[in-house]
Amino acid sequence: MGQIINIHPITRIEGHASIAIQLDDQGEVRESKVRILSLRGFEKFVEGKPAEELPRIVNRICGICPWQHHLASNKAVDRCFGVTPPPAGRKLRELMQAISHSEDKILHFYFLAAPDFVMGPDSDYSVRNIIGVAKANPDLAKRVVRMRQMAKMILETFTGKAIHPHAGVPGGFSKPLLEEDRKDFLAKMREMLDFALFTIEFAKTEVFPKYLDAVKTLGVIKTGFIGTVDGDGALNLYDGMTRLMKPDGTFQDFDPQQYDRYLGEHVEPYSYGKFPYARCWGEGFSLDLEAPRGIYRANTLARINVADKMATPRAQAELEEFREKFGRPAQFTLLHHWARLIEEVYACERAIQLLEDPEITDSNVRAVVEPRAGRGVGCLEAPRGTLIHDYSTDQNGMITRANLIVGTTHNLGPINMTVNQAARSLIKGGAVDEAALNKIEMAVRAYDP
Amino acid sequence: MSYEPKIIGFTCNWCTYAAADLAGIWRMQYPSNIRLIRVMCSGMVHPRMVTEAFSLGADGVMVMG
Amino acid sequence: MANIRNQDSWVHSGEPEQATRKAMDLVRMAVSKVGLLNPLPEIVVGVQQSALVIGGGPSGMTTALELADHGFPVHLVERSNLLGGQARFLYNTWKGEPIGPALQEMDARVRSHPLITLHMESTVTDAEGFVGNFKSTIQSPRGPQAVDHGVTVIATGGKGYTPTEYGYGTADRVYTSIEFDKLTMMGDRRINDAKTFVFIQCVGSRELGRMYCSRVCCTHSVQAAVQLKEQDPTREIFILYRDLRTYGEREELFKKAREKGVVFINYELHGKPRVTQLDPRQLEVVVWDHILHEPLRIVADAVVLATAIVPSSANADLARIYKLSTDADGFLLEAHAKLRPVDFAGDGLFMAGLAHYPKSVDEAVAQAKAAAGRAITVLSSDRIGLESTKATPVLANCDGCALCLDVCPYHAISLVEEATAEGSRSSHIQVNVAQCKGCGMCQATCPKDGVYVAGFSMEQITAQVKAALAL
Amino acid sequence: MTVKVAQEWLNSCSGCEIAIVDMGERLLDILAVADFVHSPVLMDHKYLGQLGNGKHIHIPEADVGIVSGGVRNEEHVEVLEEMRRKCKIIVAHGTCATHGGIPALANSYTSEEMLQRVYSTETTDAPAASFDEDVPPLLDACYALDEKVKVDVYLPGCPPHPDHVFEALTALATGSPLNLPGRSVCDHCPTVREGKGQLKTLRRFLQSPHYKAPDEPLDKMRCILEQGMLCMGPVTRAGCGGSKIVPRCITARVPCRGCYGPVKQNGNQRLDMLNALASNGIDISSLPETVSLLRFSGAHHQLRPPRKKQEA
Repeated sequence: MGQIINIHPITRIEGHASIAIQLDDQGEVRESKVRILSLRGFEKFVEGKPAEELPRIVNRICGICPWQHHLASNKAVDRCFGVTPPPAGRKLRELMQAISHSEDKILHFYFLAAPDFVMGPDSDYSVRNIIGVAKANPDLAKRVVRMRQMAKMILETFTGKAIHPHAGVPGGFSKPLLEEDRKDFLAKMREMLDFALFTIEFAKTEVFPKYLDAVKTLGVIKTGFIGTVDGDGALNLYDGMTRLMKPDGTFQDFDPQQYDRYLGEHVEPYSYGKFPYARCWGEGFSLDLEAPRGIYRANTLARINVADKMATPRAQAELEEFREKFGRPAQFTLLHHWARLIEEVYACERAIQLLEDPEITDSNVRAVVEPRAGRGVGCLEAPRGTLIHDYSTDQNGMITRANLIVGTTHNLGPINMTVNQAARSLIKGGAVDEAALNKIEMAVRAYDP
Repeated sequence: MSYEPKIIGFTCNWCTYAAADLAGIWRMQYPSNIRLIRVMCSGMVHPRMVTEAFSLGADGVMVMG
Repeated sequence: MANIRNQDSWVHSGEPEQATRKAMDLVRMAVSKVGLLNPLPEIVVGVQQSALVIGGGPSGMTTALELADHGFPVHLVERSNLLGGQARFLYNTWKGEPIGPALQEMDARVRSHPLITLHMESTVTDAEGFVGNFKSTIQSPRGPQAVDHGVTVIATGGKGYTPTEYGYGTADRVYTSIEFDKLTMMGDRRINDAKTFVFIQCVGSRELGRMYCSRVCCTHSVQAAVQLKEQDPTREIFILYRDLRTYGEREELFKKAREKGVVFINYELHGKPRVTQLDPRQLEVVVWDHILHEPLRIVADAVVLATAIVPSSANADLARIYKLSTDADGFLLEAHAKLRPVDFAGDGLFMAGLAHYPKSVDEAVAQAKAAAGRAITVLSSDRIGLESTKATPVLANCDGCALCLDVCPYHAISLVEEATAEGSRSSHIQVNVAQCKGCGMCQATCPKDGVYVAGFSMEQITAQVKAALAL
Repeated sequence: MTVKVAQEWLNSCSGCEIAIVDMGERLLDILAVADFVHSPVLMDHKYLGQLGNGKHIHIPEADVGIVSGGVRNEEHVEVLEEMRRKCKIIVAHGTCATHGGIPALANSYTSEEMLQRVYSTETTDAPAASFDEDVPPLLDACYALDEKVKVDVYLPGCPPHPDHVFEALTALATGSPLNLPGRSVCDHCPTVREGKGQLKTLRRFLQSPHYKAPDEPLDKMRCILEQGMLCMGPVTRAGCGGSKIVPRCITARVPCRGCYGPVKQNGNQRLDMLNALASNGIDISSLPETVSLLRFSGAHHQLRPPRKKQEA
């Protein structure tokens, strides 16, 4: 039996995973596995808890996208209890969602992914990180930190807490937005939009061109896609129909309340993480590189692919440029970064739209909630993909059952395929070097898992 | 082997503790495996005192007042 | 203290070895605590040597006179424009002593006593302070007045329940006991000429909403029955009762009534008597006779209802003002039924009379004297030493969460607010040592060791527990 | 002078790491004095060597080891013990590390019950009988760090406030003493407290607390607990508001749920809260359930599966 290469842990990602690459006697890649090493069991331990408390428990699933878990959970509880938040409550939730998206994408692009591009994948591991980036480009680093902090501080000053929030409540939002805050936030989000436009220009001129070859070769696989679109087929991060696209670009839309008729989760003995797949395609589950079955991707590239258009003008212009270059659906894994920056523009524009809406300062932000028996699915787009919270409650409004499909998990299958493809193309005849291994991780980082 | 439980009793200064004294005056006999601790009122016994007694090895805790 | 005599050698004399082991434990426990003790300061407060008595019935007047006769100035507050309270409607005591003349004498003495300041048509609307140092606001028709006093005696009395049952208020010749007394005193023909009387006991007492016994009504009805029989032995008198409570020497009255042929018929709640008007002069009372096992029909010339005694409406207000405890029925609650029967839980506060629970005039007067005696123990010195075992805030831990505030039975804890160095506010508790009794309810409530009772801290008690379980 | 820092995360959500990033521009100051030698979220040092051919988990020596997350599987134990060996000071970073955190809610169940549910949801295909030997086996419960190794500095919070993270890192880097708030959340809470009064029951958080106008300042609003809704402030360690002081949940007019863990490291939030409520005459059966009073501090055996009844 040949050598096993362990990339452990996968670094500069949000989570706990490792890669095991098994070489055969000739030093060729026989197989590769991406293991998810931790299991916390939220689906079990939320049972018996009061549903209205869930948004404040399940947000701890992820410290990077707590707002998305928080809001999806609120949407699910609203459904269980049969309540519709008043317009201002709904808009404040979406505003929080848009701002947290805008902050997250900066974090990912500059802090986690950029070291590979700015320092280069062949640089030494000790400098290939944000610290290295900060030293190499101190002015940009300062600006990045300041802009991200500004978005984060909107969330924090308004709701008290940016990480693991509590301001979304069943029935709406916990407090109204005051006019003076609205003006302040609007000015800041306009500044944020300028920075988003700067970032995508910077990436398109300084970063992506250098790596176009890598984009076309590293971790390239062919899969379907999932995302959320509104009635016009435009991308929507907060609400809408779920669109499931096949690798050939054909798609079907469904109500996320019925997600369990379309999606399934496959289990492999080498990972605690489950592998969602398109059960409704009726072809089963396979990670075979040549003939994958049931495999689709979520996250930025997926959303950009499934959307017919973008609902805001700057983002729409960026989408048109992107689509002209790469077509629809675009399959190159590293394009996630590009798609991410288009979404960044959209998130800023959407936040500005919401802040310009006079109704958002209405003081009626929460509807009366009565616990009751029910079932509800809360679905929205987390940075890493379509997020599904599905709860059932008893007459007292206590959770009897929960099923969660988290954004990142949609991509566990595709990540395995990507790693497999990257490993096969980078490791030949047993020759392994650090740069090759990092390139494999770079492909993983595109998914921002 | 006979099992002899260790019992901690919290006794109110105004009633139970006085009653325990009275029991002595009357020469009443009771098992010797209880240790009484005088408190100003049974209402001052914080649940933590009880849980701590158990974690330190008490087999029973009586709060009397 | 290691209590080896009463709590060890005497109670385990049959098992000396175990007793010795226990003695060793007791000593170790005591030593472990002593090591953690700190000296406690002596607490002394001054005493304003005057009293406030609320209520101008026999109880209030008795207390006021006792205190004034001992040389202490008294403020006596009466809500109405008359002294004497409910006793004004009473005829004589169960021993037959006339009440009216005694009441008149008290009235005159109170009005003329140089040390008694009378506040008629007045109520107490506000109060603050603690034993030895109360300040109360008396609202009179002339306006509010603040008075300082060292003790407070509550003697707000009670009143008769106004029945709705047994035809009262609709049928003729159905009277309450008090009305019956009045008519008897005036020699009304409706009583004088009547031949058949029915007394119904426990009207409004001992049933849902008012579960207590009013204590005086059995004696009163039996006494009235005896008098009616003595005036005219041919009269037929029925007493319909649930349990007859002519307690103590009053039992003699019951015996006498039996001898004179008064008929006692027991009824239960599920078969209460029914009263129907036959004509303007006659009533029909039907009661289930549990000996005959059939309903008994009585045609009566008068029906007398022994109604409940209910507490004064003033009790609730005063309980709020002086932070007193009341029972579920609204009567005042003593600190301990046997050990401190006229004291409230808070120091310097005493009670007497019907405000406490239903009782006869002689008992009320006796209790009033007891209250005065207790009050004098406070007033007799110009300063009072307080027990040093007090709740002590730990300012490093207390952050004013206010969980202990309403837990304190003595209302000794309040919140104080201070500006912090950073300019924000910070609050913590403050304990009034004169009011605090060291019971430690606050200590048992506090989730963060923000307060402890001197000599009984968590640390000290835990040390004892540890020592007890060490071997 | 620079301080060598190693950072690890175990059974965590990465919120604590984001809290470090949320120091904002101060992060750049920290990076100037802290020399990170290991940090999976920030840099690419690998346990088994950069070529992935080592056999044992290796972490470089450091002055300070910052560990977030609880201990849930055997690999967490291995990593934590290696951190303890290589770091002079171990900082338990965040409530998962100090008290188990939200994932320790699972301690009410056995690991088998948990696995059974997770792999039997309506969307899950029937799984294989067991996991590979390379997947680290779960422990029987989720543990706090100090149940497995000695901890030198406790920095609770879900997540800890960036101000305190900054303070702690600065203190550790400069060797100055670390002063974190030691009282409860109420210490920093501006709402008006008057005592619990006649409160007999608690309502669930199904409606917002009462306040007069949208712009009414918090120091005019009555304490949320005194308004009749459970607030864990009195039994929760202060500090969530950082140097701006106002507790974070209260900023949104939402009651505290206890994310900083007990006031004293060995406290019991459920016991203390229920006791304080009961002392005030509040019917604790009006709470829909009480397990979640320990939702941040279920480690240290505070939460455990109900004992199985003996088979008859």
